[in-house]
Amino acid sequence: MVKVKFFALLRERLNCNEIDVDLPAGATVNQLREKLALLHPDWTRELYDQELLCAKNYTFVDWSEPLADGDEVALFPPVTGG
Amino acid sequence: MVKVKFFALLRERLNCNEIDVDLPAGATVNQLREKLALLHPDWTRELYDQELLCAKNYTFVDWSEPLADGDEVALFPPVTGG
Amino acid sequence: MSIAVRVQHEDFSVADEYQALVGSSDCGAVVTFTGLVRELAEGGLQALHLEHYSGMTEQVLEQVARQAQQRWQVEQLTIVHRIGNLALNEQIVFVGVASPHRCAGFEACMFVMDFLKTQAPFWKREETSSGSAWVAAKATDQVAAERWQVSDVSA
Amino acid sequence: MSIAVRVQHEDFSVADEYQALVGSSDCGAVVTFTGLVRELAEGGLQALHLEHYSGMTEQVLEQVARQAQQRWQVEQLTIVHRIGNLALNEQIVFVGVASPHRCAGFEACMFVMDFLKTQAPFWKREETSSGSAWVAAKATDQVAAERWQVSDVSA
Repeated sequence: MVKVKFFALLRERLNCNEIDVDLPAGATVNQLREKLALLHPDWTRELYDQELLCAKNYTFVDWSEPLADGDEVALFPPVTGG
Repeated sequence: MVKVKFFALLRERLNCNEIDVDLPAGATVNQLREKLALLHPDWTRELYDQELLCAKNYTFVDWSEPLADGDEVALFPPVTGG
Repeated sequence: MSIAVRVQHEDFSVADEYQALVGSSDCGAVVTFTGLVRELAEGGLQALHLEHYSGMTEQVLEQVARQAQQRWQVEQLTIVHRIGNLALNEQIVFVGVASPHRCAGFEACMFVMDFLKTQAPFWKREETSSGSAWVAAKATDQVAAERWQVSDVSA
Repeated sequence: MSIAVRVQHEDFSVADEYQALVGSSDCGAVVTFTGLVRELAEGGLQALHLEHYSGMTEQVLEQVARQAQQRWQVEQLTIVHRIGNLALNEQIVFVGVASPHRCAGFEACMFVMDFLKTQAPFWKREETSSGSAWVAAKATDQVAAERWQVSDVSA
């Protein structure tokens, strides 16, 4: 089980703060995204936004990053703080 | 008549804060320096220090700058504020 | 060498942050940056809302601060960033650096701001008279961060 | 757009200077630099004496400030420099810039400090346990000023 969090514009568009997803062992963030798009076809466009960033356990990662049970994944648009 | 002011290490070495010098019309700062060295031969070494800076009426100038009656000239070592 | 990172709803005092920086011994140069809520070019800004990713934000800011301390001679580095609702002219962010030399202080402070802008998970939403909109990321911020040629702040 | 230049014996308050800078409307970025009396590498500093050329100093500082305002978008620029006897850890100089953008603020502040260091007629004398000596100008300050490629601040 992986916890997925959404932030800012993405959170608003999906109307979802966070969701738990079951994944096979060794699945990547990209495979997590595929599963999310299967579960929620209406999320597909937002999930495949070219600018989307992802983090695993508070650290930026690539879409090819492998996931393990208990990981926290976050998907969000480019940051705009400061 | 031109007023000449000295600052910092130069002022201490010459043991002089300021001095009035009579100069022919159109004399340059360099000619002022020559006259000072004539009047005070023991100042020669300090007056010809390569790093010495000069200002006329509160503005940095070259040694070739012409002087007029009433000008204020300042001679000083490189600045070290801030 | 010490780092202070805070993410908070409350306002901060630049005076207090400055005093904490100079309290660290023997720093000849203190550089501070403070970012404030600006009016929009087109006017009409009523408030700014700042969302963040609790946990990751603090970690990224600490990593950026540590990287600055590795690259430059920095005795004390403070980062304070506010979250929640902010009104026009309120303070948003403070970065303060105490260093033995002014160039190190300026560069470390700019570095932290450039990476904070592009790497720290904060998002701004502007509330105006005509509605609410998330702020778009600026290409100029990306360019500013790239000049430091550090490919990954999480390294 | 406004400039404030002061040369004074009295200490200054960074808190007050910061408030004056943000008091100018619509500045999104405030950058401050404060220089303080540092201990020497070899130790033993008892005091610093700062001499200046009254009249010229103020004029040069105002010229530097005006040049910064011509080169960068700056709403308010403050320069405060102390003269006389200063003890260890006392404040020497403050440069503060309020600007719509952080890069302009940082660059204007660095520019002012680099030119102040090489062009403003101040001279430091260090009093140590082994005597008193005038501080030598640093080549690194000259290099820092030259990167702005402005040949003459009095232009």
